[in-house]
Amino acid sequence: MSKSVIEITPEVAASHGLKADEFQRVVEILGRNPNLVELGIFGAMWSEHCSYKSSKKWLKRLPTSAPWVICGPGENAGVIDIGDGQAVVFKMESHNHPSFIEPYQGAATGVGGIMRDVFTMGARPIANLNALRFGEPAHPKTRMLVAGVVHGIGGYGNCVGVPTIGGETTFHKSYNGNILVNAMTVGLARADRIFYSAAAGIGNPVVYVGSKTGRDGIHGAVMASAEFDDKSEEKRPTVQVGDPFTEKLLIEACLELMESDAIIAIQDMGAAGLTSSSFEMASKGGVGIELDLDLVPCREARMTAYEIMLSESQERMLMILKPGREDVARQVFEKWELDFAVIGRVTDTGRMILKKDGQVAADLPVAPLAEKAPMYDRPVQMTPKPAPLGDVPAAGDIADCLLKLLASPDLSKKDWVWRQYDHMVMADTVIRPGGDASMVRVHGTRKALAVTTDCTPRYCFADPEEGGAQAVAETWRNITATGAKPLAITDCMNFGNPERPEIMGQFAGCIEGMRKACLALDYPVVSGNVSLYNETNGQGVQPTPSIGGVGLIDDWAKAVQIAPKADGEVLVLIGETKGHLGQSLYLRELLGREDGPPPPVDLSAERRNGDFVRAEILAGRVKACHDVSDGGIAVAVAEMCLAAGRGAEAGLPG
Amino acid sequence: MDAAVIVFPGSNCDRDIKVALAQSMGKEPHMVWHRDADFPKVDLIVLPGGFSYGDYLRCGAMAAHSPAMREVVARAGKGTRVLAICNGFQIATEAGLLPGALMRNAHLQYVCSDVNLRIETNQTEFMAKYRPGQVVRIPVGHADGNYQADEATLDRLEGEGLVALRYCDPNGTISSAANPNGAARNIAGVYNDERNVLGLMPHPERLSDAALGGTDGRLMIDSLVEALS
Amino acid sequence: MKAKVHVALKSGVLDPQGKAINHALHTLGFPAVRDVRQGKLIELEIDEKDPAKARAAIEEMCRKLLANPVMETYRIELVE
Amino acid sequence: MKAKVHVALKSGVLDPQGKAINHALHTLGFPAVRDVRQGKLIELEIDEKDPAKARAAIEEMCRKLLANPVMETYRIELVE
Repeated sequence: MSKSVIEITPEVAASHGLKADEFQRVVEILGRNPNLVELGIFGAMWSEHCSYKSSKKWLKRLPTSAPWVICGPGENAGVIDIGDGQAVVFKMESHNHPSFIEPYQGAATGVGGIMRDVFTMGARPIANLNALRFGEPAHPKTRMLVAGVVHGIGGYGNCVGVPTIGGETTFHKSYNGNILVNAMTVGLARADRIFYSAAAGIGNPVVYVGSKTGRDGIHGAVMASAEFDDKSEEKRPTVQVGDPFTEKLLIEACLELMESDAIIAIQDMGAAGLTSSSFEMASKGGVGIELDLDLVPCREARMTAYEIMLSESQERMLMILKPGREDVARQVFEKWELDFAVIGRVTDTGRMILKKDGQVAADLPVAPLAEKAPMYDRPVQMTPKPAPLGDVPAAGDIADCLLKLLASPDLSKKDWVWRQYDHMVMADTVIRPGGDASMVRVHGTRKALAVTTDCTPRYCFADPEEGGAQAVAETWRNITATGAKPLAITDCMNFGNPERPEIMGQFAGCIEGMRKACLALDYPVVSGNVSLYNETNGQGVQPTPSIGGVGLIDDWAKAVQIAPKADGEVLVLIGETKGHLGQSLYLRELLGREDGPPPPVDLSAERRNGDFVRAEILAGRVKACHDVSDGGIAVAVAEMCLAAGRGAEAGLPG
Repeated sequence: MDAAVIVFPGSNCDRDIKVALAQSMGKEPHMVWHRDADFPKVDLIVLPGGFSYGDYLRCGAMAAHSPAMREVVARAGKGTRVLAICNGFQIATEAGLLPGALMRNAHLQYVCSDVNLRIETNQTEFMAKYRPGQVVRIPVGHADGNYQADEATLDRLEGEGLVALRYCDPNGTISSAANPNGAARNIAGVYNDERNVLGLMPHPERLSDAALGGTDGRLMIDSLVEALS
Repeated sequence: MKAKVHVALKSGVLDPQGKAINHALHTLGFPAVRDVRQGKLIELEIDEKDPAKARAAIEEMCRKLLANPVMETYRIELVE
Repeated sequence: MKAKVHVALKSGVLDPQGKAINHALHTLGFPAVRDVRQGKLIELEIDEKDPAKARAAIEEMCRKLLANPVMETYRIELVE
């Protein structure tokens, strides 16, 4: 090793996110101390972000199968069958910490990263959504963070040419020091042409494509799992910069090469860049990989093996090609003016061997790194059920209350946000943003996909189990409200520090609620992401299990939106109204209270009412449909009228 | 009738205009890669919307130098019709096909929404199916649609009836409230002197299918296809 | 040889970015600021020792690509 | 007093625009060009005679608005 060999001590290990016992496990696996490159690799692969070590135990409880599921969690994205030989590939992922430090680039690279997870499986991205949580509007940083994040999402998504058609934006003080930016991408693929990441074929070439490697984002994976404190402002230089123009070229080049049979396996370089992609491809394929880092296209001079392996430069993919197909592939990437380099081979040693300047920079067994990754069964302290609300004084004249509610940050119209997103490119958007679920046609067919993201964090904070069930049920209801049949979900689990039992209690509770709703609604989880340590100075964000739902309608012309079409149409309320005010926006926005239990979720009623409403829509008897959620009936009717520019008369029965 | 769509690295709306053209023409236009200068002889060339070269440096600055663009300028000089939509309009001004320049929107934000447009003249192949002064609803989607030129050029464009359409409110009044990007005199599209090249910021291909909420954009495409068939 | 190319909007041409920055600076408490104009500064390296040849090449780059003659002017500064 | 503020990306930070311009210049027949970086040059007028006070005020404008500390550096040039 050219530079002085750094003595690997527990402190150096800790700076890579490895606790003392975890470092001990590394030494046992290797039978010696790791060098700095090896330590960096273990630190990244065993970070919370890549290994799910605190959450895997609970994630296993989520239902992941249904007749229409082609591929569930474990690959780059989930895959469902929509008939006629077509499949829909989708996933959601978080970029919370980078977006707090540099909102534009943090959000932009979040959009770029989730799109790569989808087209790496052979799907053309056809819709993007974003679930955003900000601090209070009055907080000094909020305005700048909102502007930066929205410009970043638009700046990247619009340039790549994928319509940004849905999502949500809410505000609460618990996000003042730790905003949430969850990006979701939905793609369309041939069901018989899905690409996976398991490396195979001893001797096959390992190929690097896309942008050159720089020093951006080093420690990105580790940072994502590092708690924020006020000193985190100094971690500035680690933020990555996105190049949406190169991403557009990468999409076209990859999809063009995927028309041929040259690719055996492919994966995008996400968190921990070349490290996680090469290791995951090797461990899934049960093979070894040998890389010569001198062949990696670099943007900066004299990059070390450590920097090359942990760099999180954007817009890069790793592929295993069939032997002899390198030139065919090179031509495609050169047409699209992208870097292309064969940087190694698949081997049968079951080991990852990295060479740099003619020397072995790292020599690690692949299997133990994946199989012996630490798995924690962290202590759990379940959230106590909240006390009943009791009587609530009227907050004044109902009309005045309604106006205040509609003007509150969470319920105010978000046109200012999605007008900055190109939501019409690809000319298939049949339901534009602003309704319950947005809808894009399956190009060239009458079919269409309804997509939405939902979560009510205040419910999850008060009662994680009810909140988790409600988040899943609301996506199911929003998709149903368009006439589409909900098929499957992805999730982005944003929680505080898992080393605190009450946070693990929130996580476990939300998972239980999600499980019940998925089972009751035949609505499996096919992909997802976990983002922990969303906490500042020991104060966690409200538990936010963002749910991304996808549904299908066979004929887009049958779909309905929230806007009534003509005077004289009759407003019909489906479902029982129990006047529940616990954790309501009425309580919070008008009375400044955040107490009481969230509304209980009756999953059988949810399913019964939903199936009835969907049938009525498909029979053509419904002109408009809107789900009743935040703010209750009055807000729901008001939103329908605003969407149509009409009035409505509604009264209490009897 | 035959048409060609030039595809630049970063073009996003090439497929959208191909679908809209095929709807009217009954056959597909040629999709021409920006490096190919010798594409078939056609009656209509379309420069599509998108972010050619990422809109880096200036929108359309780099695309204007593509081999295909040199051929487009040559053929336009000999009368071939050119429809330059959004990024295509920016490329056309950078390539000298049309006067003026498209600057950053006055409010500095990207804007994607339907806008009302007043058809200034229907005495061209591009607009034959509209009535003069007709108000149509067509979407825009851009961050740099703020058309500017020196006063003399603006006066000449208006004087010689070379302004194709302007942003207006639903009943056709030209107002600053109806202007989505600060464009001089609410100009949304202009012709070259010979009226065989039209550059406009709105996307007709985004509202030429009832599924998407309207068909006002289709009339422009049908006008062209009919006139050139 | 290093070079800097300053591309600025011709005076009189609308500068949306400059106007927005001017306004933002006022709201941030800098009333004494006016006439804010934003241009581009392109730095590059050129393998050419002879300054005259370097300047001529960069001149041509500006005419062809780096500046839009309709609304921009450019100034070249050679470094070293 | 006139002033110029040059805002540039920190070295090592990816410059997608510079990369694309560099590539375009090569295709336009300028192979000798490398390391193209695009930054901003903000020109402004400030009603302040004392250069030290003017520089201090502009320094603060850069910290608060004109430069993004995460990714950019700035250099102030006062012009009499």
